[in-house]
Amino acid sequence: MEEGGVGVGVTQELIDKFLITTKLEWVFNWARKSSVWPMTFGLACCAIEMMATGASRFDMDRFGAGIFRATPRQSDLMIVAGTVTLKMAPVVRKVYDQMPEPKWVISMGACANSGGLFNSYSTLQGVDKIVPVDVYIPGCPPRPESLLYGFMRLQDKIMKSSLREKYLKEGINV
Amino acid sequence: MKGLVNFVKTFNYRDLIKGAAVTFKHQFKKTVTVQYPKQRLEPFPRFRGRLTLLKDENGEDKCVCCMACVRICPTQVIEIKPGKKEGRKTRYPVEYNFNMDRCIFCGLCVESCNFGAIELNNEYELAQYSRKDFYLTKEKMYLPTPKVEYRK
Amino acid sequence: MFKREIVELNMGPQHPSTHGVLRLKLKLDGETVVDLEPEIGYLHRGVEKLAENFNYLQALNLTDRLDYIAAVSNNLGYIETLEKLGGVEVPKKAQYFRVLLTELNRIASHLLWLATHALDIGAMTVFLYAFREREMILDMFEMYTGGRLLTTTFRYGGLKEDIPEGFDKKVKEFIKIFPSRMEDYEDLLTENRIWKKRTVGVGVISAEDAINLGLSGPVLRGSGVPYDIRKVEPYEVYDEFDWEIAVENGCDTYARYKVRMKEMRQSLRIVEQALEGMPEGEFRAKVPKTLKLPKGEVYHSIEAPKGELGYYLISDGKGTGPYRLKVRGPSFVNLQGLKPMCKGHMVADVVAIIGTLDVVLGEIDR
Amino acid sequence: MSEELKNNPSPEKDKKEEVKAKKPVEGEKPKPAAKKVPPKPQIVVAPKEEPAEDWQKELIKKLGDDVEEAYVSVGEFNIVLKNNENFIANFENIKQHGFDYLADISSVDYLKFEGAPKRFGLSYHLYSMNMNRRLRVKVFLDENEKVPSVMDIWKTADFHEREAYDLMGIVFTGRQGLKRILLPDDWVGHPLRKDVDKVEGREEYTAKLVRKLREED
Repeated sequence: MEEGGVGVGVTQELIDKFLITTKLEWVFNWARKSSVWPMTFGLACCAIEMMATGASRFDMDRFGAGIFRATPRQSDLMIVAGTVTLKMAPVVRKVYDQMPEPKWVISMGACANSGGLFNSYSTLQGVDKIVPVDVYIPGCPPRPESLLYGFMRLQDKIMKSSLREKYLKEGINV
Repeated sequence: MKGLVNFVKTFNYRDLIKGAAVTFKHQFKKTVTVQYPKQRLEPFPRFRGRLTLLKDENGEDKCVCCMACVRICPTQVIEIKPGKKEGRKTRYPVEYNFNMDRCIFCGLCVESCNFGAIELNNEYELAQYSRKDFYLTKEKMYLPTPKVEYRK
Repeated sequence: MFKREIVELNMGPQHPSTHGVLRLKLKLDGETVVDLEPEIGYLHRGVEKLAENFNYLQALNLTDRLDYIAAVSNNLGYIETLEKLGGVEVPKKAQYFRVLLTELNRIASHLLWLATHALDIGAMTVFLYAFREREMILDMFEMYTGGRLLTTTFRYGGLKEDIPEGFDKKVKEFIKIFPSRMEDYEDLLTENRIWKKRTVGVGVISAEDAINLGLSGPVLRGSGVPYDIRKVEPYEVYDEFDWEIAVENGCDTYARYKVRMKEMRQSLRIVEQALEGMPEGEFRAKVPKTLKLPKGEVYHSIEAPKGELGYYLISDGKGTGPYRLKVRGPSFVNLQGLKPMCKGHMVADVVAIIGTLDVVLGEIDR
Repeated sequence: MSEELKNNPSPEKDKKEEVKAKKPVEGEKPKPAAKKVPPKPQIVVAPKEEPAEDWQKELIKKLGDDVEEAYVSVGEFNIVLKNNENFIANFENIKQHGFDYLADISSVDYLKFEGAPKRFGLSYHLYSMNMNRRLRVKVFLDENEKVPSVMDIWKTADFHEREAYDLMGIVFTGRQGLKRILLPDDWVGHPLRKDVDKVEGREEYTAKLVRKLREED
C-alpha cells in the first residue's frame, strides 16, 4: 500500500454493497497461481536442490514458476532455502519488504523452519520469527519433488485466498 | 595487418556452428524431465524419508525404549515415555513423540536401533501450512502422511 | 570535463552470481575495480562450536553441511582424520569404494561449478546439460546412502553399509555416457569466442602469489603449480591408480576452466579403475560401537574438489566427542585471492572471477 | 608422513593392534555377543617421540633457544615456540627453510584440557611445496596475551587471524584491519571459548533484532 493513500474504514456492509468478488476473484487467483515468479534466494544447501528443481530434470517451469528473478521487485514468491543466520536476518526481512504485494513465502528445509541441526549461537531459530511463512517444507534438504509438492500446496492456498477477507483485514487505501 | 586478420577471423563461425550443432542434436534425444505430479519417481529403498514406528507380527510395538535413538539424535527431536504393560516382558513406549520440524533425516536413529523398531520410509511429500502439523504423536507415527492431490 | 570520483558499490549478500550470501564492497573508478573487500559471515552457523558439543558420529552430520556440494569429500576428510588418530586399518574394499564415491562427487561438484559459472557468464544451455548429468550421480548417491545431496556416508573404520546390488551397473552406464557429454560441453564452450573473450586474461594470478595467498585446488593448479594432495601425500588407495594431475600455465580464468575439465576426465579414469579393481571382502573394520579416541591432536588434509580440505582435531581422551575441531575450508582461503585477481578489471569480470574461484559459502563461513 | 608411521610403528599403534587381536576372542559369535558386552576401548595418550630426521634436527638447531619443545606425535612434527621478540624472525627462518605454504592457523582454548601450559594455543600448519613435508608450529598464550601477526610473511594469514580474533578473542599485533569477520559487528563475546555456552547471546540478539524490525514497520 502506498503511503499517503487515504485509508477508508471498511465495514462488512460496505463490502457487501460494492464488492462482487466471487468470479473475479477466481480469475485473479488463477492468474496469480499460474505465474508465481520465485526469487533466487539461495542461502545454503537447500539452494542447490532449489536449482535442481529449476533445472532440466524437474523443471519448475511446468508450473509457471520457472522464471527465477534476481530482484525482489519482480517476484511474488520468496523461497527461503537454507539457514538464516542472525547476520543475514535483517537482509531477509529487507528483501521481503521490497517484494510487491501479493507475496508469499516458502520456508524450505529444516534450517529455515526451525534452525534444524544448527541450534547454535549464530542461527535464527525459524524464519517465521521475522517474515510470515505460507508453506513449510521439512527435509534436509528436501528432494526437488518435495519442493514441487510444497509449491503445489501454495497454489492451493492461493486459490483459496480471498480479496474480500484481505480488504476486510487491512482496509482499502484509495 | 593484424586488424585485417582479426576482421577476416570474425567471419569464421566455426565455433558458433559447433555449439549450435550440439543443441540441435539434442532435439532428437529423449527428454529427461519427470512430469512430477502425474509421473512419480520412486525413491531407492535406502531413501531417508519420514520416521515411522514398526510393529511386529502380533501387532505389538517393536520398540523397547532403550533410548538409543534419543541419545544419538543430533537435533533431539525424539521423545519417549516408557511404560510397563501386562503380558510383555520388555518396556513399551507409552508416548513416542517425533518433531519433524527440526529433523534432518540423517538416519542415525535407525542405525543405532538394535531392535529394528523404527524406519525411515519413502515419503517425501510432507509440506504443511503450519509447523504444528510436524509434531507427530505415537498414533500418527504409524499412519502415512495425508497427501493432497493436485488440481490444475 | 567530468569529475572523476571513486564510487562505492555494494554487491550482495543477495545477488545471483555470488553463489550464496557473499557480500563484496567494491570501489569503482568508472567501471574499473580499484579496491574490493569481501564481507563474509552471512552463513556462519557455528559448526566448530557445535562439533564440541556433539560426539564423533553426530559431528559427521556437520561436515556434510560445510561444502554441501561435495558432502562425500567432507565426510571422507573427517573420517580419515579420526582414523589417523585412532590408528585403524580400513579394509581394502572400503578404501576402493571411498575413492570411487569421492571421485564421483568431484565430478558432481565440478559439474555444478560448470553450470553456474557458465550461467553467470551467459551460457544457459550448459547449465541444463550439466544438471542432467549431475542427476545421474545424485541417483547413485541416493541408491547407496539414501540422501541425494547430504550423504552422511562413511563411518569410522570403513563404510556404513554394503554396496547395493545394481550399483556397479549404474556406474558403468555413467562411465559410458559421460565422455560424450564432456565433448558436448567442450564444443559449446572451449572454442566459443564469447567464452574466450570473457575468460582469457581475466583474473590473472602468478604462482608465487598464489602460494603466498595459500590458494589450493584447481585455482592453484591453474597457475602451473602441480600441487594435488592425492598425488603428493596419497591417502586411501590413490597411489594404486593410473592418473595425472591436471595443470595449466595460463594463470587466468580460462586456464582454471581447462584444469577443471581435465580433472573431470581424470576423475572418470579413477572411477573406472576403482570399479574394476574393487576387491571382495569386509566393508568395515571391527571397531567399538561408541567411539573413543586417544588423547592427542592431528591435522589431516585431503584434496576436496575446491582444494585442500584440512581438519585439525584435538581429542582430550575423555569425552566421546572432539575437544576442538577446526576446519580448514579451501574456499575460505581461496576467497582471499579475489582481491588481487579483481583489481584493474571491470565490474562484469568480478562475476566471472567469483565463478572461477568456485567458492561455497557453507565452507567459508562454517 | 604416513610412510614414517608405517616404518617405525609407535607404541600406540601396538596397543591398538593388541586391542584388535583381543576382540575376536572376547566375542567369537560375531554380533549378538558384541551387543551385550560392548568392548571398552583403551585410552592411549598419543606418545611424543624425539624428532629423528635430519631436516627436523636442522630446523630445531636453527631456531635455537626459542624452541620450548619439539616432538613427533601421530607422525606429525611439532615445534612449540616461545612468544617473544624473535617470533617473527623465527617464522621468517622457517619460511627460508622451505616452508612456503601456510595451510592454516587454528586457535584452541585449553581451559578444560589437562596438561596444557597456558589457556590459549595457536597452531600454524605449514607445508613445503618443494620438500613435500608438513610442520606444525605451536605457540601458547595466556589470557590477554598478544601475539605478533605473520601477515607480512604469508598474506594468507589475514583471514585466519581475523577468524581467531573473532571467535576466540586472540589479539594479533603489527597488522591492520583486525576486526570481526564472521559474526555481526555488534556481537558481544567470543563464542568458541570454552566458558561460553553454545547458545549464549542468541536469544538476546534475536529479541533485539525482532524489536528493531518491528519498529521499522
